[in-house]
Amino acid sequence: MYWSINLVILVFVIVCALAAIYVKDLLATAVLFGAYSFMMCLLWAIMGAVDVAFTEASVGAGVSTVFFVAAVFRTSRRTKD
Amino acid sequence: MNTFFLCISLGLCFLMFVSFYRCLMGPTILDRLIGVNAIGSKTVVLLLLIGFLYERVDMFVDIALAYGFLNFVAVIAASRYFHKRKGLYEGSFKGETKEVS
Amino acid sequence: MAQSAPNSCASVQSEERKKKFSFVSFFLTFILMFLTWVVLSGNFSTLLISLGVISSLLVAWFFHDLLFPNVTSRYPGLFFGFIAYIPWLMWQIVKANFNLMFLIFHPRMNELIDPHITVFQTHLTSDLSITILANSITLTPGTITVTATADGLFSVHAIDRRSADALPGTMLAKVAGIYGEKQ
Amino acid sequence: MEFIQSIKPVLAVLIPLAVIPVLVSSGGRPNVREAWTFIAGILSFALVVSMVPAVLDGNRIGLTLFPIAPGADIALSVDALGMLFALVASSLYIITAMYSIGYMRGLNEHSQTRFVAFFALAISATIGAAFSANLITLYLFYEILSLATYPLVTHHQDETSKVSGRRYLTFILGTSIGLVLPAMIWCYHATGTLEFSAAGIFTGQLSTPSATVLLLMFVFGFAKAGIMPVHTWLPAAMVAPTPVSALLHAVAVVKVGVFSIIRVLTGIFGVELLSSLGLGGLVAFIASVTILTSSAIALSQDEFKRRLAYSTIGQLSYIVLGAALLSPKGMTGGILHITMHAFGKITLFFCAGAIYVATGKKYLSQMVGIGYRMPVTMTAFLIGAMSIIGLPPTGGFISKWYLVLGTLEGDQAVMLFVLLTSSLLNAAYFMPIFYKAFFCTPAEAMFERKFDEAPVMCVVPLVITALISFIFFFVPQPFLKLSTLAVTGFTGG
Amino acid sequence: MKLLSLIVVCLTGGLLLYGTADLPDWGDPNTPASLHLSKYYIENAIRDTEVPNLVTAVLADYRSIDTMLETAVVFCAGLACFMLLRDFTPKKDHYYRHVPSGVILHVKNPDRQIIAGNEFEDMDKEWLPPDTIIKTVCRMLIPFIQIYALYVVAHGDFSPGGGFQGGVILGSSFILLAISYNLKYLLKRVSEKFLGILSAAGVLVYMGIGLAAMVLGGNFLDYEKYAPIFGEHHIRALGMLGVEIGVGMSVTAVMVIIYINIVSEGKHDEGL
Amino acid sequence: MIHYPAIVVIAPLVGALTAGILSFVEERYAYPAALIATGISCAAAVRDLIYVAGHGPIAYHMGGWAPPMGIEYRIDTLNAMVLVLITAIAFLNLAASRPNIKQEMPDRRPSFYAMYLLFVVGLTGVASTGDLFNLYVLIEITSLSSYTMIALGDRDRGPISALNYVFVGVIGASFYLLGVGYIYIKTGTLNMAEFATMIPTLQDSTTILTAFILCLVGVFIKMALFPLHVWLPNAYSYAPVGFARIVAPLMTKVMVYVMVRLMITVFGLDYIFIKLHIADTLVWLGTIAILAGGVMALAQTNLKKMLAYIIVCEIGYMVGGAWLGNNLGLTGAVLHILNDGLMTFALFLAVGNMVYKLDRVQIKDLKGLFAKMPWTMTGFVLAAFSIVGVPPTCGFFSKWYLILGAFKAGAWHFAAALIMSSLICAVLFFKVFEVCFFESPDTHVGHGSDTHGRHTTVAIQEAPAISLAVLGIAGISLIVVGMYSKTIVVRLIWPLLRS
Amino acid sequence: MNFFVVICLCIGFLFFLGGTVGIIRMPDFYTRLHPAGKLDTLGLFAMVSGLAAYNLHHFSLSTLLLSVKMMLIVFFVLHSIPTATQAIVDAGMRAGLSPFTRKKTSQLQGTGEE
Amino acid sequence: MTELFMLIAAKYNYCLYVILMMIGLYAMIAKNNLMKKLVGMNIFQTAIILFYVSIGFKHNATIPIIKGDHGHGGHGAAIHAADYMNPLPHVLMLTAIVVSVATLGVAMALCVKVYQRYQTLEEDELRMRLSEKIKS
Repeated sequence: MYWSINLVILVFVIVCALAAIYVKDLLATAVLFGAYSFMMCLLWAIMGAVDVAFTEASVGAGVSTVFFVAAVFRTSRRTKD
Repeated sequence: MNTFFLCISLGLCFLMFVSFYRCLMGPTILDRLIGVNAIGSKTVVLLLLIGFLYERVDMFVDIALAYGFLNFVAVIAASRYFHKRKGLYEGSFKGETKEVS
Repeated sequence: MAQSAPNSCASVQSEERKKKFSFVSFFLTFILMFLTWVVLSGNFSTLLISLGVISSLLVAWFFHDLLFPNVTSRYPGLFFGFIAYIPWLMWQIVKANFNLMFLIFHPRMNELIDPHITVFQTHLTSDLSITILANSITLTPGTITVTATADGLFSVHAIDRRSADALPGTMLAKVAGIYGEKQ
Repeated sequence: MEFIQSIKPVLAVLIPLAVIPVLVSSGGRPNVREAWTFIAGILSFALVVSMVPAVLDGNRIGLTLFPIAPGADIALSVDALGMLFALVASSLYIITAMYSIGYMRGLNEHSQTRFVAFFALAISATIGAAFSANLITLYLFYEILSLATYPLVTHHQDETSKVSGRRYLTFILGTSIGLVLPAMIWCYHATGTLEFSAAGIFTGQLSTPSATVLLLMFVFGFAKAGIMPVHTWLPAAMVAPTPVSALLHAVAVVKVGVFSIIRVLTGIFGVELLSSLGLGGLVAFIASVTILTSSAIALSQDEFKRRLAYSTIGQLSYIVLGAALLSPKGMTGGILHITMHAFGKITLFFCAGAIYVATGKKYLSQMVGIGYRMPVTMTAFLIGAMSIIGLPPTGGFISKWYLVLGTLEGDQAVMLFVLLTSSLLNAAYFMPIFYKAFFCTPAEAMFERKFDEAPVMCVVPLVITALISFIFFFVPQPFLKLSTLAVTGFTGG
Repeated sequence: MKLLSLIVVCLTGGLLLYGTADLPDWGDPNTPASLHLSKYYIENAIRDTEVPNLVTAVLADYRSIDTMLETAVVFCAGLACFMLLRDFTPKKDHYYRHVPSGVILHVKNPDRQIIAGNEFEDMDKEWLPPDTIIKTVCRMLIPFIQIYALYVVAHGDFSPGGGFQGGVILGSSFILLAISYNLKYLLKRVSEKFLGILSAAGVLVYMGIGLAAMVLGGNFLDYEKYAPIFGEHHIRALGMLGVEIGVGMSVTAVMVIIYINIVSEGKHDEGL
Repeated sequence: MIHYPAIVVIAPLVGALTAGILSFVEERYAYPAALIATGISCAAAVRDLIYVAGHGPIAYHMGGWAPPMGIEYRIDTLNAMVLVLITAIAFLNLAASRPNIKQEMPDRRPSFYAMYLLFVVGLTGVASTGDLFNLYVLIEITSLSSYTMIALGDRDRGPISALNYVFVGVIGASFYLLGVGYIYIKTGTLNMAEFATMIPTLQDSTTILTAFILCLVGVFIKMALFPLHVWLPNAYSYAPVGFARIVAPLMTKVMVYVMVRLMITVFGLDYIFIKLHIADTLVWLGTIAILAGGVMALAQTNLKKMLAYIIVCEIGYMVGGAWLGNNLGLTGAVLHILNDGLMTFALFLAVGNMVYKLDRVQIKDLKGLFAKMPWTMTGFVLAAFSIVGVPPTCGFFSKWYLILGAFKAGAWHFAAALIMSSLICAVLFFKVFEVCFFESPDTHVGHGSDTHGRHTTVAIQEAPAISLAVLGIAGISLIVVGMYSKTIVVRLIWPLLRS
Repeated sequence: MNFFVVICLCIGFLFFLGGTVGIIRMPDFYTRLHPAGKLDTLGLFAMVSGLAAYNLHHFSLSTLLLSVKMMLIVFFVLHSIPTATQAIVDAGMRAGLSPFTRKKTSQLQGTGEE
Repeated sequence: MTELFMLIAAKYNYCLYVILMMIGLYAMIAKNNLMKKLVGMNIFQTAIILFYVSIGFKHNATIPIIKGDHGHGGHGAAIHAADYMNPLPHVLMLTAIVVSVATLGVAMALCVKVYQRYQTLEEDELRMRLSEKIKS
């Protein structure tokens, strides 16, 4: 029943991951990484892991991204790859 | 009804894909940020829909709520970056600076 | 650690300290927090209610000045004014959205839009009213607040000329009306 | 033949060890320090001597200290061979201690405390090796000895001693870790024990080729014995102060090497196995090559101590040769030669040191006419040299006699020839020294002071050792008894 | 390098796929994983612990030591950020802003850093006037976020969430405060010392519950042993609640510590 | 009810938290708190060991839940031994390193103690847990604290090497975690003992094989087996002294313990040696690690780095020994965990003392150290002998068992590598000794052979007494442990292998 | 009841669709923010209220509270999305992005900061 | 071929997690920028979490929170294991997520520290700076 959403989101997750890695700006990486976390959260919600989804929502969306932005803020946005 | 919810969910997934195009291609980071923000608001709904699919929406509401808050935090943080970094001297020192040694 | 903090900081702190602990604000925050708790919790067992009281007290104790920085007697008026403002705003929002939908799905969109930035000065003074106005502008037809300074200077990005011309207009009047401030 | 549990051997090992902290802490007061050295030496000598009667009765004294693996404990056990070696080492320790006082103070050497401390450690390890009950204990003390002597060898801490020290450790440690250790583990792996026993520990686990390889690993692995390709450390180590050369490179270190080889030949392989496999001849051949080559090289050395070093290499191989003859007489001769050579060679080293202290001369070509100036020293030198050559009336004659008898007994004429040739060579490299010292015109500066011996503390020890060498010709009894006892133990007869 | 890493990655992937071949199908309810241990948990947790959220029951009771150590990891991370980045060296330059007029003074002499009076404000080079809209909205949202976070901590037993999630949300509310005002404002409200103590105290609360159980004669973290004090009813649920509160405290403090140290490079002056 | 297994782990945690709080309140008391905590932990570990040697394994049920449901801390002779090693070293090092810590990080000392104790918590936990996932969490505590500490070391290189360590360490831990996942999906349990009972029915499963390989690779990365060792030398040589002294002896050794535990308790020797045919490969890996570590150590000019490569080499000993496939080799490996921990500890203690006085430990900076720091050098020499494998020290005895095992298994290459590495280590340390012994600290010109007797006397500048005392204890224990190795083997190791 | 829910969801979906298309189609950053800020808010509002209504199917205190909780989401989002939009646009302004204009000589009256 | 396809179809979750994990691993090894490596690290860790959560999934089961009618004191109908997702992997992954966040925080602190010292986050540039430092 849920496999269709699951598959779609999984593909989405992989696209997000690739994008986060190949984008040539660290802030963009941080932002895309946030999107990746959203997708992961959804994926886990679909798979019935509510607690994990909750954690991922709070961590990935709330804290990780902010940390990333903070770190980029204190370092640089430049990246060669 | 569940089938309907499923269809709506898949539709939202599709919309997320489309929004993600902006994330992927956005010429500036702020465009990406818009994309992420759009994805975020769809995700909130999607979480609720999944809750209905599982017939346990009371459990999923919490996640959606947290999501709403925290997406906001992330976006604010990312945009604050530009407030500080690019406009370093535009808005920060209003008026003249006096040197006192 | 202590040495690195210069004394001027202490002066700010003393200013803080001068600000008296406002019981009303504390109490209002507590009530609000507790109501929120009840809505969130949906469970009325003794343990959870008492935990809710404790949590609300904690939040109220630490952050009452965030929600209600300076309590005035006009709060009830404000509250009802705001309630009355909402339906109007909703209607504006719906209008705005259909307008926007029309724009978006229009095949020759690029010819219809005419984005530009307008600046106007208001005489709003309180943060809250400025914020409400700014957010309302953002949500209503074709305009987004770019900046709104504390002195009431707004700059707004409008998607077409028509929506730009509508500003500040009735919305400012309504918001100012709620807060009883000059336009 | 009983086994007596006793703590005495342990004490004999521990006393020099235990005195080290005292030595170090009394480093500021040299006299106190030397007193402690003497006390330790005398005590441990007394302990060793106290065990002699029991050993002469054919008993074994010992104690198991630490079990480290099944069948391989750290254990001490005194038998005739070990007793003989321990007697030599502990008695000469006292004498050398006396000598080193004279030598070190005479030359005003630095770091004397370090010197005596490591000296004590070395002697402790030597006694321990002598009393080892099994191969692993022997190996343990062997390694301690190698490391303890390194600071002694490189005592001067200059460029030359650095190079020599490097060579010393390379050979000694390299061979012991690279050859002895695997060989030992091989034995343990094959038999499950490393205990010395008269019949050997192998009961048919070894084929002839592997036994040959194992034997060669041991013989070359105990590089302290100075078998020819691995001998080069010995001349190099002569940079050490003379007391070190004397005690360690005439007595302790090198003798531990040959002692270990004898132990392995008799206690691990067993005489019967060796003779049945015909491996004795192989070792004897290696030894005789070493004897001849080293004697020939000694002839060409001009530095006194280097000549003595090459002489030592040759003499050590006599001992190995004697053991490898596998005949009772030959083995007795070999074991007896440990003692005789020790006393003879230490005299020679003492003489070299005394000359250096008195005149600062190291090279033989500078020593023309020195007999006029140092008659006592040079007389002692003569006795020592005679003992080494094997001339009566010195102790060396007896051991060589037994060796010759051994060759005859084993019907090995080639070895007899080797022995005789090398004795000639010995004479050839010692006698010219004596000749130059007494019968040549002395160099001009020699006559400034007519009679100029080294300090008393230097001269007395060498007189004592020369006398002992002399006496041994007439009273070889305790040592001869011990060595025959040891040999009967090995051959099971 | 790229090629090499590609090879390594492919090898690992191949190994993993090889291992996948033998796995049971996805979502199959009859795998060993579902039949052995989790079967016990699902069928008996409510009887054993009276907590409907199985995840919480397993997390905070059956495998409580895991969670305690996990909290210790969090504490460790906070301490790590503090140790790595915290910079105690005093600043050389000081900037002061005259609040009424907005004039900035730049004081280069480190000795003359004291300027008396209420109207001067210590600030930094990267100072920015707080954005009115963001500030106001955040000001209003933060108490709600906080009560929500506390709700999440308290309701770990019945609904998803628990100490960690609640702690993170609470922490991000503080972070939001720091973002919308500035870092100094946050530190004025919750001092570094308070955060440091809170981060350790959270784990200590957790451990105190465990140790007290030990004192009462049970094993470490055996909540059953509190029955003589708090009564039989819901005793394990109570224990879990206490534990969740500890986790929440620790996580909150650590999230804030990590943020303030990263964003100001340990100088604690001006954040995002 | 015996609570010692829990106390061993909990005492340092309490200490860490107390020190963490005290670092914000009253800095002075952080150090005594830390010392007391490690002391209690050490005492409990010793008590464990005594109990276990007499009565057999202890199973401590955390939270009062029986094993498959709850988490079990299981102490048998093997981990009791490792626990004693860990806690004793932690305690001694804390006592010894106080002056170094004062010197190196004056402003964040209390936090250092807290972090240090967290590291100890991780190690003791790893050594005592009986649950596969719990092990992962504990490994992460250990890693996280070591990342931090390493970054606090050298100002230039510390953070970079720590960051490299983070990446490698995360890969390692994640592989392990993944392996646990594969185990879980096939068996549904996370308890080591219970899994061991299930393994006979799952021998042909590719999943279990993958799980095993993943766990093993994860542990190998963490223990720095040769091709995966790249993070180690920098990390250990740039760490602050007070920490290098504990991480170098313990971290890799505890990981070896984990490997041994996985082998003998979790997957079982039957599965590993009879079903799988990877033992030969791993012995070869061990051999290569030994040789490569030794050769790379030869190339170093920095003393700390040289020691770090020696650790790589020693890891080869243990891995190879454990995979020889016989009791002797395994005995040697287990014994070497203990011995190598001790001797590396002694070495790093000595090096720490040198750093305290000299600040730099390039080998060429050590001139005349025998005269300057005689006691430190004595300890160093003793430890070096142990590494080389000189008899009365304990290094010899574990090498003895390892070579025996190699002989028995017919792994001649491994035996040869062991002997080669002894020689290489001898050369290595000899190089250091020569510099310390021959070259005078002031002049660069070598003395001529005729200047002896006029050596300049160098004033003795020793490290603080407490450091020396600990070094002395470590040195003596090297010999004592060596002398009693049969007792250790027969009483503690063999009962384990026999069961 | 179900009919109302379906209508709500469909309208919400329509708004979301519009927002998404807007994000893709709009020519520049500032104009893209209009659909993102407005349409998403309303879409979310519509959908969540629809779902909240659906939730009241079995009416009880707990479901009522649950629906209120859902509306709480809407309340917060109504605050947060405009603010986020404003923050983003402000950021773009400060970062110096010039807005798209149809006439190149358009009267730019300010750049946000005076 | 069909069989293989069926195999993959039944286990596509497991296959896709491998792909995700490889993306992360590749980024960790091959990327030059430290921050990118961090992202890779996080992707790597989430891939593992994905694997675990996939283990816990059961068709036709609900989330692992006992439904209200079983709720407190649950003496109602018996609870069937097949009706609820497997809670254990979720528990484990909660812990793993926490650990990964902690690691992320520490790694970021390290990145900031490295940047403070060398003003770059690129590995090759860092290496260059280091070798310059050694030379000088």
